[in-house]
Amino acid sequence: MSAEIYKEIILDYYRHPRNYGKLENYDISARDSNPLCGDEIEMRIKVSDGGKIGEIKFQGKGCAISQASASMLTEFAKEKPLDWVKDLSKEDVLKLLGNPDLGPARIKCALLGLKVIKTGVYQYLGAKLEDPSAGE
Amino acid sequence: MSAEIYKEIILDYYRHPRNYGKLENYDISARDSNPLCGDEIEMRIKVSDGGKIGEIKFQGKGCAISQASASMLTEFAKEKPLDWVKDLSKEDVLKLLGNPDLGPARIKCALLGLKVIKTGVYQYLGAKLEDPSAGE
Amino acid sequence: METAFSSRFSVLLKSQVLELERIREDFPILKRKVKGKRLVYLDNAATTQKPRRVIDALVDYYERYNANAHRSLHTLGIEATEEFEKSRRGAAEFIHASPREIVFTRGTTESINLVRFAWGEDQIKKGDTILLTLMEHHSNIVPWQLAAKRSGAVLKFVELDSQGRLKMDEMEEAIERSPRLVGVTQCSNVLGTINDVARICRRAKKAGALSVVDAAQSVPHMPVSVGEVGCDFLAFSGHKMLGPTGIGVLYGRRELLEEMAPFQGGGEMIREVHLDGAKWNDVPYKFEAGTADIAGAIGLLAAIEYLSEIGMEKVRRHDLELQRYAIEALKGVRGLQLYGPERAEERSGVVSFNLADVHPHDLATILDGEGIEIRSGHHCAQPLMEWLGVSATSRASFHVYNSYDDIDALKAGLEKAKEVFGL
Amino acid sequence: METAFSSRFSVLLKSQVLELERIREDFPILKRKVKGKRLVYLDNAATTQKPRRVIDALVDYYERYNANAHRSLHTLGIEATEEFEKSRRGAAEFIHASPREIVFTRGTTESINLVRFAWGEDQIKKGDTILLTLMEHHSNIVPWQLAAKRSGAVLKFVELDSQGRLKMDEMEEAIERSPRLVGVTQCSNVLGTINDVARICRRAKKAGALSVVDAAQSVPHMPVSVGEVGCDFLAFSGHKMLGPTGIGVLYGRRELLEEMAPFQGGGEMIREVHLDGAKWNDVPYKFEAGTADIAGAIGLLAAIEYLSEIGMEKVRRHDLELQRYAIEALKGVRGLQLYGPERAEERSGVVSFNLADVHPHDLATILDGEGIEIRSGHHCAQPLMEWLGVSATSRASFHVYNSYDDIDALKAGLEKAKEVFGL
Ligand SMILES: Cc1ncc(COP(=O)(O)O)c(C=O)c1O
Ligand SMILES: Cc1ncc(COP(=O)(O)O)c(C=O)c1O
Repeated sequence: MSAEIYKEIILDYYRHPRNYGKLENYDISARDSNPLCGDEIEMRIKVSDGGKIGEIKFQGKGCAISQASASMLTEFAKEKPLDWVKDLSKEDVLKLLGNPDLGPARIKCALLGLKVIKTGVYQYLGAKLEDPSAGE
Repeated sequence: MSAEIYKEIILDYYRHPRNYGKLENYDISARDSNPLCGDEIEMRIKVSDGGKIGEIKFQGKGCAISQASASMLTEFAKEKPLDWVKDLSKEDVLKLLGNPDLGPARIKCALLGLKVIKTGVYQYLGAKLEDPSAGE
Repeated sequence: METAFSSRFSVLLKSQVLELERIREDFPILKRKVKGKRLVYLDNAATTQKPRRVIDALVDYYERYNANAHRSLHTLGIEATEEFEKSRRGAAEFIHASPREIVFTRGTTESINLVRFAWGEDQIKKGDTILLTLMEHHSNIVPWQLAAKRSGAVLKFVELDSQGRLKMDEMEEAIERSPRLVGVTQCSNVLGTINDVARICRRAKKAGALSVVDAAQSVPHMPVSVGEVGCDFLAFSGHKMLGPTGIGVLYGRRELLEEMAPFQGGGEMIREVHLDGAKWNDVPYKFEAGTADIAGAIGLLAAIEYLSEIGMEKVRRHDLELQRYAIEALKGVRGLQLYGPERAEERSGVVSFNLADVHPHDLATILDGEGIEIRSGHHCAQPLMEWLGVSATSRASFHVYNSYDDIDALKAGLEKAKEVFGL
Repeated sequence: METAFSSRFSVLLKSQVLELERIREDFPILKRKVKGKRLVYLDNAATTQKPRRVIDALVDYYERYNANAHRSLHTLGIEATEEFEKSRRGAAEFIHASPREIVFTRGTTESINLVRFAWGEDQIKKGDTILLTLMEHHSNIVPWQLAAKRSGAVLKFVELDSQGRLKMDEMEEAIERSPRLVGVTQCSNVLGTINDVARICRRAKKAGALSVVDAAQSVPHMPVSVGEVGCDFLAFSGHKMLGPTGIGVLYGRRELLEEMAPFQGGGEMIREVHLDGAKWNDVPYKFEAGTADIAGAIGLLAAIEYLSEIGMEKVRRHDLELQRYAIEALKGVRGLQLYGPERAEERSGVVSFNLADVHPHDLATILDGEGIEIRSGHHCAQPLMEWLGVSATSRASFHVYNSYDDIDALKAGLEKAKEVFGL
C-alpha cells in the first residue's frame, strides 16, 4: 500500500472512466457503498437476447482504486453471459488492475464493483427463477 | 484491616446490642444503607422536653462493625441535646470503637450509624425551622 | 489426616488436570503479598487475574500499532482493525458462533441492556411476561424491571429447590404459558448452580419466547457452544475470563441482529448519515457505536488463546476438582453452612457459605488479614439473598491458578475467624 | 528558503512551548517505522498515542492490584476501588467539576447516548426542537435522530459561514425559539473550528434549553472548565487525550443527574433490588451499571496527570504553533484546498484539505508509503461533507509529540502524491 499501486492505467481509468453513466433502459440495477470509506458504485445492465450482458454502465464516487476497478470491470463484462459473472473472482479483478499489492483495507475499494455486479446479477437470476411466467 | 479490629467490646456490642429495637412513640426516624455491602441501620428518637435525645433505639443488619458502632452511638447520644449531634465527628465514633485501624472500605460500616443519626436530627431540626407553628 | 486428604487430591490435580506451577508462573500478580502473606485470590467470580500474555497484548498494541479501528486507511489503522477483527473471530470461535454474531460491549451488563433496548423496546408489550429465575444477577433483573415498567409487561421469577437448583418443572410450565422472553443464567454466581440452559432454550423456542442466557460465569469456566445452547442471545464479560476490563460480548442470532433496531447512535454503526436520517451499517457493527475498547478486544483474544491452549474441558475439570476439595474441606468446619447443590457436577467453581453468626464482611476482613481474598455481600443477587433468608454470604470462587493449597489456606483462615469470634 | 522558514518556527517551538524531544521520548510507538520510514503520526483526532506512563499504569493495575471495584472488601478490591475513584477525582479536577458529576462511560459516543436515554427518553416530547449544528460528529447527530423518531421531535441544524464557522446569529435566533435541547461541539473534528460554547450555553439556559457539549476534540487540546462553559452535559473520550480505549466521561450537572432516570440496569447502579422493583444508587453510580473499565479509568488518570504536568495552556499553544506552521506550509502546495477558519486562533489542532482530483483515500495510501499517517474520509461527519460539497477530505491532526518536522514530511508527501498523480 503505497505509491506503487497507482499504475498509469489505474489513473487513466480514474480520470477517464469507460462506461460511466446511467442507463435509462435496463434490466439490472444494483448499488453498494463501502461503510469504511464511503465509496459508492451503482451499476445498470441491459440484458441482451441470449442472456448476455448487453449494455452496462456505472456511476459512483470514491477513490481511484474503486472507480477504476469498477470501470475496468464493466468493460471486461460486456457481452459475457450472465452466468459468467457467478465465476468472476477477486483475482480476476486484481488482474485487471495489474495485480497491485493493495493490502486488506484498500482491497475492499477494489472489490466494491465486483460486489455490485454480483449482487445485481444474482438478484436478476433469482427473480427469474421465482417468476412463473418465465416458464422454467 | 485484619483480625485485630475485632476487639472484645465490638463483638460484645455486636452480639448483645444495647438499645436494639423500634420505638413506637418517636419524633425522629431515619434509615440508611451502605450500597457497597448492604448494611442497614434504622434509628428512632423520642425528643424529650428541652430538646434532648430522650429515648433512642436502632435496628439493622450487617457486620459487627456497623451494628456495634450504631449501638454504641445510641448509648453515647442518650440525654444529649439535639444540637450536640451536629458536632459529632468521625473521630468520636472511632474512639467509641477503640480506635481500630479500619481502612477505607470498612470505615463506611463504622460511620453508617453516624450518618443515620445526623440525617434524622437534621431533618427534624430543619422541619422545625420551617414550621410556622413552632413560632420561631 | 488433613494432610493425607490434601495430598491425595493434589496428586490427582497435578498429574491429571493442570500443570499448576507453570500456570501460576504466568500470572504476575500471584507474586504479590497481602498483609505480608502469600496472596490467595479466591474472588474470581468478581473478576479474574490476568496472565502475562494478556498484559503483553495490551502493551504491544499501545506500543506498536495503536490506532482507531475501522476508520483510518494507514498502516497503523489497518493493523489495529485487523487485530480487532481477529479478536471478534476468536471470540466467535470460542463459543462456536459466526463473527457476524459477535457484538463487542463493555461486559455482560451492557450486553443484556443492549438486548433490552434494541430488541425489547420494540418487542416487549403491555401484558407480556418476562420470565426470569430467582438466581439471576442484578444485570439480568434490573434491565427487565426497567423494560417492564416502561411497557407494562410483568416479571415472573422461577423458584429454586432446597439445594438451590432451578425448579425445572416450574420453569417448563411457565414457558408453556408463552412468555415473551426467558432470561436465565447458565451458572449462578452465588450458588454455583449450573442450569440446563439448552433444555430451557429449546422449550422457549417452541413456545415462541426469546431466550437470553447470562453466561458471565459459564464461558470463563467450561466449554460453551451457542449452537448446543440454542439461545437467541448470550452475554459474557472479558474480565471474568482472564481478559481486560472494559470488554464483553453479546452473541446474537444473525437473523435477530439483522431485524433489530440499533442501540446507541454514533460513528461506526452507520453506513450513511444525512440531515433527515441515517442508514445502519451491517451487523454486528450496527450495534457498536463509537470507538470500541480496541485494546480490550485485543486483550480478550489473548485470554481466549490462553484458555484455549489449556483447553476448556481441562479448565472445567480443574474447577470440579477444586470444588470437590473445597466442599469437603468446608464441611469439616463446624458452624459453617454451605449453599448450593450437593453434587459438585451440578456446580461451577463457586462456593458460598456462612459461618455461624460471623457476618460475611467481618469474615472477609479477617481472611484478608491472612492474605485470602474472598467476596462477601449480596453478590449483586439480592432477590436470591432474600430467598436464602440471609443478607449476605461469603463466597470463594476459583480459576485456573487456584490450588488445593489455596483452599487449605481458606480453611485455616476460617478457623482463625472462629477463634477471633470466640466460636 | 523553506528551511529558513521551518527553522525560524522550530526555534520558537523548542524554546517557548514544549520540550519536544523529551516528550517524544515518552511515547514508545514513535520509535516504530512504517514502510521503513520514520512514523509521522498525524491522526490524533481519531485517536492519540499513549505515553509510557499510561501504559505503565495499566500494567501496574493488572500486575499488582487487579480486582473489581466497589464490590469486594479485601485489600486488592480496596486498592482498585481507591484508584478508580482517584481517577474520577482526577477527571473532575481536570474540567473543574465535582467528582459526583463525573460518570465513566466508554467514550463520547456513549456519554451522549446516555443523555439521550436517561434524560431524553422522558423529556423530549412530540413537537420539541432539538437544535444541532452542521458540523456535529455523527455521535452528536444520530442519537438525536433516534430520539426524534421515537418522540416526534424535530431536528434543526444551524448553518456555517464560508469559513466553516457557526453562524452565531442564526444559532442565537434558533435558541430564542426555545428548543428543548442544544447540542454543539466545542471543536469540529474536521474543520478545527472552535465554537463559543459558553455563549451558546448561556443563551440556552436563558431559553430553558438543555445544553450538551461534545468536548471530544476540546478537552484533549485546551483548558476546559465546565463552570466557564456553563453547560448541562459535556462529553469526552479518554483515547483522544493520550488515555486508553474503552473509557470516557460524561459530565452532568449534579441536579440533573439526581433527577434523571438511570440508563442501563445492573450491578453497582442499584442500592437495593427486590423482585418487585429496585432503588437506585447515588449519582454518579446510578449511571454506571456493571463492571466499569477499571483499568481504563486508571489509565485515563495517568493521561490526565501527564497532560496536567505539561499544562493545558502549553498544549494549546503547541497546537496553535503547529497549526500556523501547517497552514502556512499547505498553502504553499499548489492545487491544495484548505477547509475551516482562516485564523489559527479560531481553530484547534486539526487541518482538513483536498488535493486537486486526488481522492483522500488515495492520498492517505501514498502518504502511508512515506510513513505519514493521516485520516481520509468523511470523519463521521457526513452532513458536514455534504455541506462542503465533497464526499471526503484528508485530515492531519496534532498532539503534543508532533513537530515541525512532521509537517515538513507531510508537505513532502503531498508533493510526492502530486507526482504520482501527474499533477
Ligand atoms: C467531535 C467528536 N465527537 C465525538 C467523537 C466520538 O468519540 P468516540 O468514538 O470516542 O465515542 C469524536 C471522535 O471520533 C469526535 O471527533
Ligand atoms: C452471573 C453474572 N451475570 C452478570 C454479571 C455482570 O458482569 P459485568 O459486571 O462484567 O457486566 C456477573 C458478574 O458480576 C455475573 O456473575
